Amino acid sequence: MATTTMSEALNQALQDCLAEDDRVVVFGEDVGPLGGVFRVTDGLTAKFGEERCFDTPLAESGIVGMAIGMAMNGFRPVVEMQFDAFGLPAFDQVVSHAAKYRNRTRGTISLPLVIRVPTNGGIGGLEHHCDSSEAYYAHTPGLIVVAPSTVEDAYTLLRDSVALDDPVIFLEPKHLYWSKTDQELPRQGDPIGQAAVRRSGRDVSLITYGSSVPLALEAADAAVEEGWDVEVIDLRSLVPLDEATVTASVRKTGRAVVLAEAPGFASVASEIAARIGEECFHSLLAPVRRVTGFNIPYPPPKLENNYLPSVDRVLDAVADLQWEDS
Amino acid sequence: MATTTMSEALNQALQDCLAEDDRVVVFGEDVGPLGGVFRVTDGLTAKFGEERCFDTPLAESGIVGMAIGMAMNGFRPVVEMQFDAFGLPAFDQVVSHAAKYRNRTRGTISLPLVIRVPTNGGIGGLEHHCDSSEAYYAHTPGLIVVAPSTVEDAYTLLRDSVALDDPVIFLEPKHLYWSKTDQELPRQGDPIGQAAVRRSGRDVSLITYGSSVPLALEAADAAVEEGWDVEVIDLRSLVPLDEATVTASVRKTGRAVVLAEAPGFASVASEIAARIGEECFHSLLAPVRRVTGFNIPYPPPKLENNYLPSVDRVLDAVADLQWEDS
Amino acid sequence: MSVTTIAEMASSLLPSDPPVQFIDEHGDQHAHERYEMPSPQTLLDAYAALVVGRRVDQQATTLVRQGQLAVYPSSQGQEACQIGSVLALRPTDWLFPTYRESVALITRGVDPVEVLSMLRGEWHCGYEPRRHFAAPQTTPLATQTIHAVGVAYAAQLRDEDTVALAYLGDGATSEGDFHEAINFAGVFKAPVIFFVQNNHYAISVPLAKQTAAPSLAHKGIGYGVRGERVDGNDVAAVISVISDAADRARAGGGPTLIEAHTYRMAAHTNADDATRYRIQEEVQTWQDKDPVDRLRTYLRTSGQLNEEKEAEFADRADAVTADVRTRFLAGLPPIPPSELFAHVLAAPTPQLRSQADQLRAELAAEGEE
Amino acid sequence: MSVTTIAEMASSLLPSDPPVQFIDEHGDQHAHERYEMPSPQTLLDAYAALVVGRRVDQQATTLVRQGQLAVYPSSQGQEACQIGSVLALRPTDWLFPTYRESVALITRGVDPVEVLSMLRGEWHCGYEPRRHFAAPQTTPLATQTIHAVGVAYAAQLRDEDTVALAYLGDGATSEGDFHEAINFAGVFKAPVIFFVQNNHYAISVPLAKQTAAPSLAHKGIGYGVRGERVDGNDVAAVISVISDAADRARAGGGPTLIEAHTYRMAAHTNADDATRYRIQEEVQTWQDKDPVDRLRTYLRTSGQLNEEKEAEFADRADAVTADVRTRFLAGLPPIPPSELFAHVLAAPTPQLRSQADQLRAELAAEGEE
Ligand SMILES: Cc1ncc(C[n+]2csc(CCOP(=O)(O)OP(=O)(O)O)c2C)c(N)n1
Ligand SMILES: Cc1ncc(C[n+]2csc(CCOP(=O)(O)OP(=O)(O)O)c2C)c(N)n1
Ligand SMILES: [Mg+2]
Ligand SMILES: [Mg+2]
Repeated sequence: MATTTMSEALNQALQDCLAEDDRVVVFGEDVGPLGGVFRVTDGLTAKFGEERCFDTPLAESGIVGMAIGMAMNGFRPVVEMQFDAFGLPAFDQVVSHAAKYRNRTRGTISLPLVIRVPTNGGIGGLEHHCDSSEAYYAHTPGLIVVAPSTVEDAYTLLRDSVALDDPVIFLEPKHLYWSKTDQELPRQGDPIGQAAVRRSGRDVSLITYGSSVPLALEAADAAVEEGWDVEVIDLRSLVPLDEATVTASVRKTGRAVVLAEAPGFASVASEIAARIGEECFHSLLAPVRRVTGFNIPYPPPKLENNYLPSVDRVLDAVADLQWEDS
Repeated sequence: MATTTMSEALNQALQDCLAEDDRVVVFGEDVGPLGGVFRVTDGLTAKFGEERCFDTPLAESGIVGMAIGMAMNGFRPVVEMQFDAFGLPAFDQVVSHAAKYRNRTRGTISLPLVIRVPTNGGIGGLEHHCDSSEAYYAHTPGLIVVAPSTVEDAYTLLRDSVALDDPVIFLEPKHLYWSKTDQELPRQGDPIGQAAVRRSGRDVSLITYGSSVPLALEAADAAVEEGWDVEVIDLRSLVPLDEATVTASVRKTGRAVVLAEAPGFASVASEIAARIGEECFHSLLAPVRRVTGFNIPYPPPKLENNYLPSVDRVLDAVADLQWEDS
Repeated sequence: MSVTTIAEMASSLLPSDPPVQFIDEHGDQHAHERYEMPSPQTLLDAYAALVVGRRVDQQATTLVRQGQLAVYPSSQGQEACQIGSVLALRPTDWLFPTYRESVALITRGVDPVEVLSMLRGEWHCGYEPRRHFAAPQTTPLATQTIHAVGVAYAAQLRDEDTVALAYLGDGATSEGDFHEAINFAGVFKAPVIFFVQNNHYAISVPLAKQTAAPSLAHKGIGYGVRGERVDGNDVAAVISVISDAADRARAGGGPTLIEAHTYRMAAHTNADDATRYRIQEEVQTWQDKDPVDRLRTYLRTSGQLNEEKEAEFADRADAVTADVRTRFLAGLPPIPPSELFAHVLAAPTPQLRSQADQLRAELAAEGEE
Repeated sequence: MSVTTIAEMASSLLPSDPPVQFIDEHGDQHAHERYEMPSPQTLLDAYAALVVGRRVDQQATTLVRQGQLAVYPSSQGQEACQIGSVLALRPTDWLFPTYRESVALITRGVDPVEVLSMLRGEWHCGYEPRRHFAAPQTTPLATQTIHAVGVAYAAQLRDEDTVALAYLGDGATSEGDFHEAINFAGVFKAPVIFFVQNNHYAISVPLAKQTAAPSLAHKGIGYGVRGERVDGNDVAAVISVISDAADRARAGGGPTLIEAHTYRMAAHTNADDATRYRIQEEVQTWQDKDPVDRLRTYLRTSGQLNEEKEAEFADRADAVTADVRTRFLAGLPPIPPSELFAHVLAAPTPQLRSQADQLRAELAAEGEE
C-alpha cells in the first residue's frame, strides 16, 4: 500500500497551493534546488519555476520582512525558518510587524503569510537545533499558531494556513517528518481552531499537541493496564485555542494532564492548565498536572531522553491525580 | 523632606556599582552624554568617563552580543534596551547565547550581565513603546528576570542583579520612573527570589509584580469597602519565582487573583495561576482568576485605559470568587 | 568574475564625491556632470511644498505645546529631503516612512490630520496605506526597509514598474535589518531606493559614534548596490538624484542607496533636550544652509519667483495649517474602544471574543452609571 | 571630513585585487608587493598541521559512518584557512569558531576528542574555552562575531594586546549580526579580525545568490574597516595576511575583514547531498587547487621537505588519529544526566530544584528496577 510521510504531505500541500493560486510563493534558505533540509520543498522550484519557489540570502529577519512586504503587495508567501532557534533572529519582524500590521493599519492591510517552523527535538540534533518556541508565538497577540501532529493534519492545516488572511506560525515537529499514513490525503480536515479527540476515555483528559501527540496515545495505551481510561485531546492549533473541547472533556473526566515538550514555565501548557483550573473548578477531582520539558536549555543528544517527556512521566502524572480520594 | 524617584534610585545603583567595581560598564543607545531617555544613566559618563559608560551604534543585537563578549572577558556589563519592543532585535542573542552560555560551556563561562528593559505602558506612548515582554524572557531557561515595583527595590534589586553571575533581565516599569520615596535608599533589601507581602490580608491573595503593584494596593484599599481583606504579594522577581510565599498566602486565604499588565495568554500570570491550581488545590475555595492585559497589540494612547487592568477589573475578579459558596 | 570587472564594478558603485548639489547655500546654481537640474516648474512646485511643509511642521510643534499631540519629531531642516523624495516619484510608487516623515506624507497628499493621528494617540496609522501607496510610519528602526524590498520585488514579479522608497536615518543604518534589506535588494535587483537622511544625530548619538565609514553611501558597494551622496538641503539635487535612481530601478537596474546630508534643526522630539549633546554653533552653521531659504533665494534671484507667487504660496500654507488647527481644536471623532478587538485577526479567537465581551460589558456598565 | 580624505580613505579600505597569493596551485611561488612570505619554518609547521588536519578530518568522517558521531561538517579543502589563521596568531588570541572549525581548534591544541564532543552529542562544548582562548563552536550563524568584538574590546580596555578572530562563512555575512558586529568593531576600533571562509556555498545556496557585492571583502569599507582578499587554499598567504591584520590590530589600528577564497570539497555535512545543487566538474577544478598538495609541491620543489620529514609528519598524523579512534571506540565516560541541571544558573531556582529532584528520583527508580 502507498504510504505518505508528513514531509511528503507538507510538500503536497505546498504543491497544491502553488498550483491553485499564483499569489502563493515559497522562499527561504535552501528551499529551492535542494528542496529544504527536510525535503519539504522538494521539487517545487523544478515544477513551478524560480519565481514561485526560491532561495534567499541567509538572513531570517530579511526573509520574514520580505514576506511581509510581498504579502502587503498581493502575494501569499510561505517561508521557512530552517530550525526553530533560527527563527529567533526574525523575532522582531514577527512580533513588531507581522503580528501587528492588521491592527496598526485599522484593518486595511492584512498579511496572508505562513512561517513554517520545523520544531522540537527528539532527533539527536545539535544544540540550537531542537528547541520548542511555541510559547513565544502563542503569547504574541495577532498570530495564528498551528501545530499538526498527524500526516493528514499536516496537509490540510498547511493548506488552511495558506488560505488564511493572517500570519500563521506553522509548527512542524521534526521528529514526525518521517511518520507515515497509508490513507489518501483528505481534501479537507477539521478547521484551524478545532481540537481533535484522538482517543476518547472516561477517567483522565490528556491534553497535548504537535510533537507530543504520539507519546500521549502511547501513554494512553499503557494506562489501560493500570486501569485508567485516558482521553487524548490534540489541540491542532494553539491560537485559536479550542477551549470548549478541552473543558468539555475535563468536565466529563474530572482529571487532567497537560503534556508538551517545551519548557513548562510560562508556557502554552501553563495557559491550558490555568484555563482548566478557571473553567472546570467544580469538576476537578485533582489538581491539573503538567508534563513538560524541564526549564533548562535543550540538552545534548546523549541526554535528550532524560529531558523529553516519556510514557513513564505521563503515567506518573496520571497516578498522581489523587485516585484514592475519588 | 528629600525624595528619590525610581529613576534616581536606579541611577544611584549604577553609580554605586560603577564606583565599587571597576569591572562594571554601562552602555547602550543614548546612555552616555544624554543620560538615557529616562535619565537613568544621567551623569555617569561625566563622572566615570567614556570607558565606563558609553554610547554604542544603534543596534540592539550588537549591544547584547558585545555585552556577552565583554562578560566573557572579565567585565560586568549593564546595557539598556531603550524601550521594551526595541529589545526584540536582540532576542536571538538573549535566548540563544546569553541564556545558554553557562550551560553549553559546562559551567566554565558564566555571563554576569544585566539587560535593563524599560517596560510596560501607561505613559501614553506610541505603538512599540508600551509593550510588556516578560513572558518571553521568563519562559527562556537560563535567565534571571527581575521586576521591581518600589523605589527601594529598584535600587537594591539592580545592585543585586549586577552582583549576580548570570544574565539578568531587569524590568523597569516606565510609568513608575517618577514614583517617589522619602526614605533613604536601603543598603540591602530582600534578595532576588524572595517575594514581598506588601499588604497582609485574610480573604484573597492578590499576586502581582512590577508595574501592577501600585494598582494592586489601590484595589486592596478599595476592596475594604466591599468587605474583602486582600493580601497583596509583590513577586519582585519572576525567575526565580518565590512560589513558597505565594502558596502559603493562598493556603491561608483560599482565594487568589493574579494581576499583570502583559497580555494574559501563555504568560507569567498563566504560570502563577497554574501553579496555584497545582499546589493549593485543596485550599482553593474558588477558581484562580487572572486580570491581565487583553490578547491584543498594545493600543494607542487614547485607548490604553480600556486596555490596562484597573481597580474595577480587579474588584470584579475578586467579586467573582464565589463568595456565596463560602 | 574577472579581476578587471571587480575593480570596474567597485568604482561604478561608489558615490559621487562631493555630494551632488545644484543650488548651494547662497542660492547659487552649479551644474553636475552626471545629473540634470529639475525643470523650473518642478522647482516652483517644490518651493510651494517647502512652504507648506515648514508651516505644517511648525503647526505640529505648536499643537504639542497645546497638548493636542502627545509627541512630535520635527522635520525642520529636512524638508528638502522629504519633499524632494516624494516629488521625484510617481504617486503610485510606495513610500516607507519613519516617524519623522510627516512632511513627506503630506506632500504625498495624505491629509495632515491623518498623518498626525499616530502622534495624537488616536490610532497607530491614521491613513489608508494602499490608497496613498504609503506604508505606516514605523518606529522600530530600519524594520520597514525590508518591507519595501518585499513590496518592490512583488511589483517586479508582476512586471509592474513600481518603485519603493524606504526612508531611514543615519542611526538606523546600524541595525541588522538595514543590512539584510539592502542585501536582499541587491541580490533580487529589486526596484528599491534606500534614502538615508543623514541628519547627523540618532537622538543624541552623533554620526562619528554610529559608523567609521567614509560615508554612509559607501555602504552600498558591500551589496553590489550603487551608493550616492546628495546635499539634502538642496531640493533640486534630491529630486534629480532620486529621479535618476527611480528611472534606473524601473528599467531593471536594481536598487540605489542615497545618503542625503542634512541636519535635524530641532531636538529629536519635543521630549528631547538637544543642549545636552550638541552646541548651538553647530546648529547655527546649518541654519545658514536652510533648504527653504536657499531655494527661495535661487528662485528670486533667477526671476522665477515673484512676490505675488510668494503670497499665493503663503496663503496656501496658511489654509492648510488653519484647516489642521481648526479640526484639531474642534475635536476629532474618537475611535470607539470596541475597535480594540476589531483588527487583531480576521476572525477573533474564542479567547478574544470573550475579552471583547468583557470590555463591552464594562463599557455598558459605565454608560449606565 | 574633507573631500580628499574621503576618497583616500575609501581606496585604503578596498581589498587587494587579485586575492593575495604566494604559492599558486602548481606550487610555484610569487612575491607580493604588500605582504611578506612566512618563514620556511612556519611553512614546515603549517605543512605538518595540514597533514594532521586532513587526517583528523577524514577520521571524523569515518567516525560518522561508524555511528560514533551524530554529524560532521567537514573542513576538507579549507584546511589552509583554518590552520593558517591559528598559526598566524598567538595562543592567547581568542578564536570564535563555527561548527566547521574542527581543524582550527585542533591546531590551537584542543584535544580532538574534546573538539568532537559537540558532534558526538556529548555536551555542547567539550573543551574549556578559557584554557584555549577558543569560544564554543557556534551554530547560530554570525552570532559569535559580535562576541568576538566584545572580547576584543574588553582586552583593549585593559590595555592587553590580545586579538580576537571571528570565523564565519560566506553565507553568514548576510546575517544582521555580522553587520552589527563589524560596525561596532569599526566604531570602537576593536582588535578583531573577521575571517570569512568563502567556500562558495551556504549549504546549497551559491555565492551569487548570497550577495551581489564585487567581493565579500568589499563589505569592509561600509564600516571603515579594511577589507582584504586572500587565496584561502594558500596557507602562506593566509598566514601572512592574518599576521599583518593582527599586528595592525595590536598596534591600535583596529579591525580587518579578510575574505579567503576557498571551497568546501565535501557536502555541507554528511547529512547533505551536494549533487542536488552543484556539478562534479566544479568540485574537480577546486581539487586541482588543493591546499595540502600545493604546499607539499612547493616545499618538495624548493627542497625544504624530504621523504624523511614527510614520513615523520605522516607518523604524527597517524598517532593523532589512532589516539582519537582508540578513545572513541573504547567508549568515553558518559556525562551523568544530573548535570542537566548543574549549569543552568549559578544558583538553581526553586523550580529547577524540584525538577532536578524529579529526575533524580526517576533515575534512582530506574536503577532499582
Ligand atoms: C529598533 C529601535 N531601537 C531603538 C529605537 C529608539 N529610537 C527612536 S528614534 C532613535 C534614533 C534614530 O536615529 P536616526 O535613524 O538617525 O533617525 P532620526 O531620528 O535622526 O531621523 C532611537 C534610538 C527605535 N525606535 N527602534
Ligand atoms: C541563524 C542561522 N540560520 C540558519 C542556520 C542553518 N544553517 C546552518 S549552516 C548554514 C549555511 C552556512 O553557510 P556559510 O556561512 O557559508 O558557512 P559554511 O557552512 O559554508 O562553512 C545554514 C543555513 C543556522 N545555523 N543559523
Ligand atoms: Mg539621524
Ligand atoms: Mg559557505
